[in-house]
Amino acid sequence: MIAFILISVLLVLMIAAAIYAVVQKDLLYAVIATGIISLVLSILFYLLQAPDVALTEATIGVALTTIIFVITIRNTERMEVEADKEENIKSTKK
Amino acid sequence: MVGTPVLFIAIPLLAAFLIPLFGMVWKESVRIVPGLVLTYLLILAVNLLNYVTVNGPIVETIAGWAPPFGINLVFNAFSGFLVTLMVFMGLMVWLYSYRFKSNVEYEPARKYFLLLMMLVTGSVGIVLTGDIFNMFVFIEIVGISGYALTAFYTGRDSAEASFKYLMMGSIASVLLLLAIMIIYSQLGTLNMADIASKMHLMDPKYKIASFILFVVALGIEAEIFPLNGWAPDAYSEAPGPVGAAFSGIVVKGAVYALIRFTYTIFDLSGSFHLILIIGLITLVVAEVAAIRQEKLKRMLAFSSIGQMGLVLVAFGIGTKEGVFAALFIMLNHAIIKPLLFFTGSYLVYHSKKKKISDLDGIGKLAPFTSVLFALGAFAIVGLPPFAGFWGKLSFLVAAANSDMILIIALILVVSVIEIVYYMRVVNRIFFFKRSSSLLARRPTPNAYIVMTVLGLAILLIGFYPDSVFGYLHNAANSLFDKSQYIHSVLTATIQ
Amino acid sequence: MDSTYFQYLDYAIYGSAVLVILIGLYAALVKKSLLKIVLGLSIMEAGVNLLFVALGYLKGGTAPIFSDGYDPSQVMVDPVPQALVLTAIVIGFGVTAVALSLVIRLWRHHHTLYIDEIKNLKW
Amino acid sequence: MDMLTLILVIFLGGAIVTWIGNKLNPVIGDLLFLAAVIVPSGMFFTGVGVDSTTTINALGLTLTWGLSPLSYLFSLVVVGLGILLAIYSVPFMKGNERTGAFYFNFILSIGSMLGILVSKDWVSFFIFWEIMTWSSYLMVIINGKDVQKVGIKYFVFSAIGAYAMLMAMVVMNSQLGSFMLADTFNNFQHMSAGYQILIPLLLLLAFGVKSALMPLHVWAPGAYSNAPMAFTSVFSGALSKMGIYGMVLVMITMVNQLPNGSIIRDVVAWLGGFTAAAATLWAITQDDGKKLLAWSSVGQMGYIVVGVAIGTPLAMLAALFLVVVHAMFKGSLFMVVGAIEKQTGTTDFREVNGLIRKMPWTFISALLSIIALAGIPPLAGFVSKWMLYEALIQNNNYILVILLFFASTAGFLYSYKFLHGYFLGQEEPEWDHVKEAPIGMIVPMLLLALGTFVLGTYPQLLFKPIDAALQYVGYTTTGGSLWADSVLFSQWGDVVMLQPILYAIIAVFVFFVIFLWFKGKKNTRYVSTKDISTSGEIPKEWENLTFKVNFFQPFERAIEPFLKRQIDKYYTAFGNGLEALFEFSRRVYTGNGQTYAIYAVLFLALLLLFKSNLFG
Amino acid sequence: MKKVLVILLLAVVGFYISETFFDIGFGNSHFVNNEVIKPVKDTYLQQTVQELKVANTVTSIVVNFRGFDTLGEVTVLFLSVTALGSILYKRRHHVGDRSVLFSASSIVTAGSKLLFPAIVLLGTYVFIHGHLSPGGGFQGGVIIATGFLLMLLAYENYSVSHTNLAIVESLAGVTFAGVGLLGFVYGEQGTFLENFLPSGVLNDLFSGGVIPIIYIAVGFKVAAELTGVIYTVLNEKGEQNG
Repeated sequence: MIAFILISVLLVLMIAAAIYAVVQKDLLYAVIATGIISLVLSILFYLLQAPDVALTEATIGVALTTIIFVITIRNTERMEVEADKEENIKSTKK
Repeated sequence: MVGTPVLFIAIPLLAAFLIPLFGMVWKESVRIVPGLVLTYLLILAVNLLNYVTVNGPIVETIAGWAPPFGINLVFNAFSGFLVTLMVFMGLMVWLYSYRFKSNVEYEPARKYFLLLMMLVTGSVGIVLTGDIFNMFVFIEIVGISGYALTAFYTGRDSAEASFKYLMMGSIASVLLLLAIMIIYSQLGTLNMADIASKMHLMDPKYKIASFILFVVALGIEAEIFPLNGWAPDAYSEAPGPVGAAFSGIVVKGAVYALIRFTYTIFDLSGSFHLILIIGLITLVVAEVAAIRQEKLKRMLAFSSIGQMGLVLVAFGIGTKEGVFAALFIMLNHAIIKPLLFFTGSYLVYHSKKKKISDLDGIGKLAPFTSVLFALGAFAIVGLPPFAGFWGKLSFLVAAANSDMILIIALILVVSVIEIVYYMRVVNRIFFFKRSSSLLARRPTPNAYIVMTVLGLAILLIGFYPDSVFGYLHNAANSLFDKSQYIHSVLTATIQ
Repeated sequence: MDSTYFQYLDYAIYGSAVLVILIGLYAALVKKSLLKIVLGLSIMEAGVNLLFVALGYLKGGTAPIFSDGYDPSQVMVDPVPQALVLTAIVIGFGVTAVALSLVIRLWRHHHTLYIDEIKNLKW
Repeated sequence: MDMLTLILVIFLGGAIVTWIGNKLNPVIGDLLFLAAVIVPSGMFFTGVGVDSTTTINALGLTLTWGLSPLSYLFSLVVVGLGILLAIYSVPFMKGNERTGAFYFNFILSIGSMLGILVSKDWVSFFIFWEIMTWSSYLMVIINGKDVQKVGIKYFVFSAIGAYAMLMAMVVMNSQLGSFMLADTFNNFQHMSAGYQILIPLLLLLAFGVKSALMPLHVWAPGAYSNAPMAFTSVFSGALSKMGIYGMVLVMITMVNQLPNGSIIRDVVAWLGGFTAAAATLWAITQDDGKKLLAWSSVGQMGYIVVGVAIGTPLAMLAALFLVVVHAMFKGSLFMVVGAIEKQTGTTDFREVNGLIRKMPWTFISALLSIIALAGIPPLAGFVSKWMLYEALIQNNNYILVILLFFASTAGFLYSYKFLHGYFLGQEEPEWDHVKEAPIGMIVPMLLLALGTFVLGTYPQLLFKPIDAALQYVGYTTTGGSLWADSVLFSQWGDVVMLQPILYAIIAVFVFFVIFLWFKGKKNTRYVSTKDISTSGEIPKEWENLTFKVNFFQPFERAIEPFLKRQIDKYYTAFGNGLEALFEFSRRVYTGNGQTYAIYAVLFLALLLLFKSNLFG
Repeated sequence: MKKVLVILLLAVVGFYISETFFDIGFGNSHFVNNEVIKPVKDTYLQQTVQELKVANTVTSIVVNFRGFDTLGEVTVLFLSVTALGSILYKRRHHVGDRSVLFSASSIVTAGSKLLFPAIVLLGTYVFIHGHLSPGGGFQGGVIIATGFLLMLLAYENYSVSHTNLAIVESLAGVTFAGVGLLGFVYGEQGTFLENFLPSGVLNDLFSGGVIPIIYIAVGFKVAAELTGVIYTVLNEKGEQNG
């Protein structure tokens, strides 16, 4: 019962994080949301009796993927360029 | 027996891990060691192929667990033929790109040859493995090496091409995983032969779903029409030798996987027609796109996509003759298209835009390269007495014997298109006034060797097709009888 | 645990996993920023992993670790999908790293991440 | 290794060796070239009997080579022309930078023609056919003159023809399980009805392209006039005859077995007649010798096709006779043009005239060949044409006769234009330096020209091979009196009593020559033919006002409306439309990676949606 | 427009995929001790303990049954490091232009200096006990890599020598492949990657034959490779925009 509710909450959280990651214009937040997905995912793996996978996902998904995304954002640009904002493109192109 | 098939994977990996250490000792070794490895693999492949033609297929088990528990490698006449072809082409590509660019420093050179070797190894693994998830791993190996090699030249738009390739590749791997999941969830095994033997237990619904996923996933690698947008960019932006490697080696692996799934693993009725239709669409669209290209390498890329479409059509015929023809076309394509890429990338070496119009009258400046390019062009459009003709003839005979008159007509019309664009290039090379001031670069000695070898191979197969007849025939047979494959794998004892 | 609720669990997990895959795919297909595309691809892989692990789950099964001897009565979840997912995760990370490096290269070259701007190779 | 293989191998190897030798040293190249053509040709005549066959295994197929009487007749033409042209082209190609390539392709095309003639199965037939095609293609574009237009047009048409043949042969193989010519001909009846119509049509398409039948002729004029003249002789003399060879086979062995093959015969015959007439009209309007001869050879092929299509013994006799004779006089004529081009640098009627005293021998051979071409007795053209008319009349195709007769009458016009354009008329000072062509070029053309003379006088020289050939393809002729049903010649019996006429003709001819000579000698006052100041206006200096511009002006004005609609335009429009379509359709490759990904998902979705249709 | 199309397509694909998977149900329960299909997992579960004396079945599968996959997987990481190197290669690479995510306060630096050994220790523990407890080479390797990541982030001029990384990586890889090749020689069946050492007793640290050795090699390799990845990306200073 508890486990069921917990799992459902986690699933909802995961989907919400995924949607947020897709719609969010600020890529940094989007990446953080992806990290949250991985976190939730590792908890789910643990609940699904897969501790090895949980550990791997926790380390790789949460830590490493997020950090290299952050570094990349740091090296490129933080805001997502919108299709309709042409002047935005111009400004980035310079 | 002189060796076991697993050496095809183990030796290159060992070398790959060792190369950085060697490089610290002697810098030149990072260029040479891959060549040595490939040479060894070629010798091994030829020996094993001859062994197999006599004593039947070799099934190698790994980690001492007999199939279906352990992963196994299958080296029979079919996979052996492809492996020999791939390793040979890999060696050629290595030899050609040895000192291709003189000004490349140590680090890029090391990475280039490492990735090239792993590209060959991954393709060989795709062909050899008998386990679908293992095949997925090898496909990923090929993929990553491919992305890196495509983006090798900084400066050009190579990163863009590589990114497209990567997008498609990631989608392909996801679909592949889904398909593997479905099969595992139904049959509880990942071994191809085991799956094939249990396929009748599987509900058609899952069968169809997983087959569709496989077709799309592998079709992305095999460049079938709606999925091959990445291919021309990758071919044309990668270094010349790598383009040759793609068309000569990588695509062969993907097509092998597709064919293995269609012929051996699944037993769906409509699958052959699906392959046939896909191949036709691919062929027509690719040739139509090729005739309007301004860049030489893009034209070659589209033409090679079209050739693979022709191969799929031949496989889709579904008869033994069809398989024979398909293998023959694969062989020709694997020999001729690299030659075209090699010579072409020397012809357009100095021109920035790599336009075809830069080739006007270059035949005087670079006679050797131009003549070999023309030889390749004549061969690929299937003019006798060169290699391409026999493949086309056997294909047409196979198609006619299964009463596909309209398909024959379509194929022939398409080959007229092919003739037009290749001949336009040849005319420009030899019979036009030299317009642009660009010079042609003299090939390096090893490039001379490679081109000569390939040209001689074209002539040999053209004048004496029986030299390869036996191998192709055995390969076709071994692909065709499914029960023998299953039996040989499942009853494999540790040799 | 009583199975009255758990009979819906697999639908819930499968459904949400597929949903995550689709969301990631959507991001990869529609979003214009290269980083968003790579993000979408990795989200997609996450969904696939969840799907695969859930496939191996057995109701009331325990983790496939025999701390004390082997007894066939013990219900274990299927270890094979876990092993495969382990591999898949690592491979996915490798691909993501390459993709991000390509993004950096493209940024160097074009100084934008807007994918419609990056169309030098066409037709 | 037996004789045939040896010969073909020598041809092939000789081509390469000659190419290399020419790269080393031109003289060596020339010697090797002559050797590589003459030696195997000699071996062919001495060593190869009609009944000798040899088989080669390739890819599970057996390639069978052997000689049949019919192919022997054609191989006479090929080898004879080959040797003479080889001798001719050594001086012709002297100093040309592409001599090596020329020799290579020349030898290859001669060898491949022999190969076609000796191949008894479709596979080797097709192989040699393709080799002939691409070697002649390289020959056409060897001068680098409008390569992309003429060359590609020639190759595309040849490819269409060749692939039609390929399709026909694989279909026959699937139906009858054999690639042998003989089997496919004998078991033709066993094929299903649809294929019995399809296959002859495909083959006729294939051979019609090579023999420049009217709707498929558009490649011919450009190709003939672009190739070096030394090769154009082979091209129009021998190479296009391969189409006739195939057409004879198809007509006799397949169309005869069809229930209503007569329809096909009539259609082809009409096409041939139309070709003859239209090409002649075109030839009249040309101002360039090459183009004129090119069109005229298209017309002559039309005559031959008519003969083959009618298919009565007399018609076949006429056709085969014309095959040989046309090879001779048209070969000689192209050589003449080649000589003129070599000596003066141009072949335009409006540029050169009055060469009769500069190049008398060239003139004589041109004269003889032109007379033969026009079909005036006693030269050989007359015999064949006459027999053709008679055959048509006996077959009651009166309209066709009228058409052909009109064509050959119009043929006089361009014959005269040719003769006058180059040799007669006033001598220009700018051509004073012109010398007679070297002996190596004179001898072959004179030989051929005299050959037409001899054959016209003693036609029965040709009867033995033609008789054998006709018997081979199934005509029962009694010991050589082939023209029993010819009204005129049957009066004369087998040995033609032409000698009296002959002597008279020779006398007239000699007188004519001498007359021309002296007439040419005493020209009183030099008037340049190029500035005829018209009344009032002064022509600009670049306006070429020689009377040879619009030589037959009224006539041309008469046939203007016909000339306007040429099939070539329609083909070009079709090709451009296709290219535009391709250009449009390749836009699916938008450079955007996302679009490709969407394609992938779309493909997946489609497969999933229609999976029930796909997999039952 | 495009969005609508894509959503439609995704709806179709999603419908079919979820339909397929909903029918499968959890734990592919339809072949729990199914005699017709005889899934391989039963054998795995059995043999792991009885033959290999390894507690963690996942480990035994990853390292022994499907060790070939793992070899390929390690190769994939290796290749991606190489790929990063070649993709981000710059002619002149002046040191110190590392991109700084944040200027680390003294607390962070001190803390990370404290934390670093602990993290490395934890990682080592994880991959040494891979065959007994959850976790193993990958997890341990990644943990160690995160330790290096911490240092790299905390100290702007903290640098890992590429040479050392390469050496560790190569040695680990060679160990893996070499142990595999030794299987040819010493394994009683003479196959690649075969377990040729005595299996020992269950739950013992030195049990499971070659599995711990391979997994330790994998641990080192993964650690080195991931550190290499981070280091390469981190040293890549693109132009900041704005």
